[in-house]
Amino acid sequence: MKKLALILCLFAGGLLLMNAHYLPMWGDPASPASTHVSPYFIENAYEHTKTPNMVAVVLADYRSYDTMFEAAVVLAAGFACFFLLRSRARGKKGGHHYYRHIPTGVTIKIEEGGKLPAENSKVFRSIDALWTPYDPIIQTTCRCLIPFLQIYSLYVLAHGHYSPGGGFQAGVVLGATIILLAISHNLKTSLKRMSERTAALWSIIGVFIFAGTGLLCLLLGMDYLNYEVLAPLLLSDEAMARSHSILIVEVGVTMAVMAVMVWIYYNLSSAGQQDEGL
Amino acid sequence: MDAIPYFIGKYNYWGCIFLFFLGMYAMISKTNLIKKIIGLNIFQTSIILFFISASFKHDATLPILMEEHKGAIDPVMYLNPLPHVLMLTAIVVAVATLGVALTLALKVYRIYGTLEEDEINHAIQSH
Amino acid sequence: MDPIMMEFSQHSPVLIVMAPFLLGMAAAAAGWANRKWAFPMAFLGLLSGLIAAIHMLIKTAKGEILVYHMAGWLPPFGIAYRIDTFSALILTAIMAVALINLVASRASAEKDFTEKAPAWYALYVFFVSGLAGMVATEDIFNLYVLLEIASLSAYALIGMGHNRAPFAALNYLLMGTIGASFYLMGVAYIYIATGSLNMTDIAVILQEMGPNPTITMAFALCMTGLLAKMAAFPVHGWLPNAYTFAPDATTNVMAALTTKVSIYIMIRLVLSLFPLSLAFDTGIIADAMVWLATIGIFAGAFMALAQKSFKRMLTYIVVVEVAYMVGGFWLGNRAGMTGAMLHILNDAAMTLCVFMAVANIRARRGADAFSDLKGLFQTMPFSMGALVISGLAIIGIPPTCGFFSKWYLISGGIEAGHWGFVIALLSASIINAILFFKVFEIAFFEVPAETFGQNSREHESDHHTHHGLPSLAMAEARISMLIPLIIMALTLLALGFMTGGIVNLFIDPAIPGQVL
Amino acid sequence: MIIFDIFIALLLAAGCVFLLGGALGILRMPDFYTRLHGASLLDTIALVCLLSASILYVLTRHPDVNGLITSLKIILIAVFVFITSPTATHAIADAGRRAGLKPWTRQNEEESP
Repeated sequence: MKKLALILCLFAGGLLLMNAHYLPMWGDPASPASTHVSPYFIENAYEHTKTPNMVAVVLADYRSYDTMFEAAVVLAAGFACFFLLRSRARGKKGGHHYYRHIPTGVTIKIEEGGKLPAENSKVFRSIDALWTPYDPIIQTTCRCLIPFLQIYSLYVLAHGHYSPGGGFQAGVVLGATIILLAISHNLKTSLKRMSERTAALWSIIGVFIFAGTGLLCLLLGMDYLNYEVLAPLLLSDEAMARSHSILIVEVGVTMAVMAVMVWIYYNLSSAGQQDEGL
Repeated sequence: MDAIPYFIGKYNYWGCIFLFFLGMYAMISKTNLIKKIIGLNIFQTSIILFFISASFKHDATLPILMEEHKGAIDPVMYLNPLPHVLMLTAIVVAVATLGVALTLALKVYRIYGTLEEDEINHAIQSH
Repeated sequence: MDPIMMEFSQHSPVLIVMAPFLLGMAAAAAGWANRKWAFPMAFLGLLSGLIAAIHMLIKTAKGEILVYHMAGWLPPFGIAYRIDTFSALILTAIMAVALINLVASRASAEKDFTEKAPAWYALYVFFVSGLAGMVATEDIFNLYVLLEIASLSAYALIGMGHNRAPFAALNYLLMGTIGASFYLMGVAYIYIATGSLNMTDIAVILQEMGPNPTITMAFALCMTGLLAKMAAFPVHGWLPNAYTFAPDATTNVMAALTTKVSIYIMIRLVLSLFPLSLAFDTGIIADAMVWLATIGIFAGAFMALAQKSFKRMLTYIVVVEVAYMVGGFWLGNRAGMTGAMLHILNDAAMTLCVFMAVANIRARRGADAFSDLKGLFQTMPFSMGALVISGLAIIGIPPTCGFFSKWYLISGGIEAGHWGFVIALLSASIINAILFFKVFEIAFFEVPAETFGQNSREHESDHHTHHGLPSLAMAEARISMLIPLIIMALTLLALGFMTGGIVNLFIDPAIPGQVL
Repeated sequence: MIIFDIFIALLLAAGCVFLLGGALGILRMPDFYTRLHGASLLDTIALVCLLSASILYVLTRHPDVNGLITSLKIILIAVFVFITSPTATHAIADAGRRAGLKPWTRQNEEESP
């Protein structure tokens, strides 16, 4: 198998490498890729949308349909993780109950009629080995960093029209702050800030903001996602309406990405139980 | 002899194709599932690099319009924005795939207690 | 039609994707409030998709080609949808198959996934809208995104089945991602060579450009990727396990649609993106593909013979059917292509029908090894009746639709002089006949050793044999699973009778004139 | 100006040398903790060198308000790295210790080759 794979890869790779001879030189301004469609974007993006960041314009206007499905892919991944892993079977079977050792977060299952083990018993000694002492360095650092990171992510979102940035990046940074909270404290703390239900609903709402903007354009009589028609609603001319709509759409993307990142982390880190975490 | 400019002029393609098949080889030949998933990521990243390198133009800057150019815009001045957009999508798809792959690997691990493919196959056959 | 409806109906190319997608999200959101609302939402979504598809079918039948510009930007710059007669036909098939299976598998989904059922509905609808988008889109990169959304949902839907399902799903994920990435690499080559992403635009540019090694490489990469996605013979390894261990509700729709849509994409790329001369002029590529398909038919058929469980046997038949279509298309003549394209439609219908019948049996008997099928004609006459019809269709016996597409395929093979392919088709029919009559024999003549309970899995075949046929009590599947199955069985007959119309109206106009 | 340029080049070179050292450390050190030690310290100091080089570059090329703002941003990046990098190292080392990884000593090595 290994040899076969090697031969296959070498053969196909050789074929592709030989063929690379016919590709244009690196950075050639006259290559078809830089002369056919892209000059149109570069020349007209600002005029059409009054937004200097061409990547944002192409992302959220010219090819907004792609971007919407990109958000949908993220949403589908969130659903996939939830669907495959989440289990709530514990604690519902009756008869037994659970004792949670708060400092370590270890949960002990106590069978029907059973008693809690004694203070110095073997069970607790094995739990004590897992106990993590309060770690001031990590917790304090994260507590100081998280607000700044969150503000930064909002900046990345709001300034996406003028500088590198936009919905996906902002969403990832925002999601990272909540994951950071979960890592530095524990899953319970972050679940208290953002429950699973919130994450799920936010991710759906985020994608819905995007898709709904498109649907609104359709209902107002234009093509799907043609923001032009929103001009009277946004109290602006057509170009500015596009600019504003790009922001609206990016807000939706931010919400979706942030919520899905957090949701996937919740499910992956606790193997779907969402009682422990890292 | 312009062999040297030729090789320098296309090194991006060589590199990406090398990474492409490196990732594919890892996916086919490794037996550990996590290593396969790492291979998958290398595989997808190589395509992202390939696309991005196609957007590059010599003497051009990043595709954010500068204040002084707002009147007449010369397309040669700016990089091609389209591959960046496409690859943003591809990156997101790669991340989503990675998430689902890890989820499935976690499920496999919970069922068989191992991530080695041959051990899993052995467990399936002996069952 | 009143003006508002007129206004709205021009949006059907986008509504076919967006209506299911939005209502699928609504189903998931409703699931967090009340689980009961999830099914109606998903149903409504697929129903509106079906209505949009039928609307387009009628429009294209009048000779119109529907083009829709997303966000109002014209094609080389924006994303466009382009729907001709054949894609409208496939879209209708996708939506109808998905809707019927949704109704049929509601009970088993609610039972298997309980509180996660809304997520199942959402993923199911995402999967279907991804497939529909793949068929409708004219943008090669948008195609990749939609391909991934369909695949990601598919991995999740499969991974929730039997204990072995996650491993099978992971293998499918690795193989599927290799396929999708090869396709994306092909897109990169096309983009570098032409600078465009729109199929029609690229086709025009390629016409002007003439032969080009970069495009040949792009062609090879795209085809390799799609072959992996459609489980054509040498790279079919992921399919049997993934489909066998997936939940029945998932297998039904996936076996019926995934591979067929990949084949549709292949046909569309070859016919309307790459120059036809690239695919057929040298004859080497086409010949190689037909021989590959020929070997694939034999390999799949013999593997099917070796299986002990009904569902697993059927998954190998899916591999065989894929090889029919690949081979038929690459014959390169009009009859072969017509056969392949007609077979996409017919195969979607008959695969769904046969898998639904098996799902009914499994729901009643809890297992589907051949020894569990005894006495089924007495206990489940309607399900078995549907199974007989779909079995006849797969074998290719006249009034059913399977016969007609096979007829086209065989006549295409004879016309092209590919006798190997013709022999493969005929022997596959014989092997299919053997397989199905074995099943019918067990189900008709043999009697379960004892009256089965919940788990007839423990029965040994050598307990004791009954002489004569004692009557068994009817234990038919529940009505919500039975009615869709019977509808599908009748559809198989109806499709057979409508073959002439379908070919003339929808398939012929989609094949370019150069193909003789 | 040329003096500044030489200084910038020296700083960049020093940064690269430190980074190289960090990479070598990961490859050559005997155990988890020492590898982490090498990588984290050298990476931080390399980053300081590279960032100060870029600050100098910006200030020499744009000696105005814009340049000043840009260099302030770079200093902010440095502050961020100074806070996060040691914390991350601490967290990783802590996790290693808690997972029961024994630090390397000569005796250790002789016991288990």
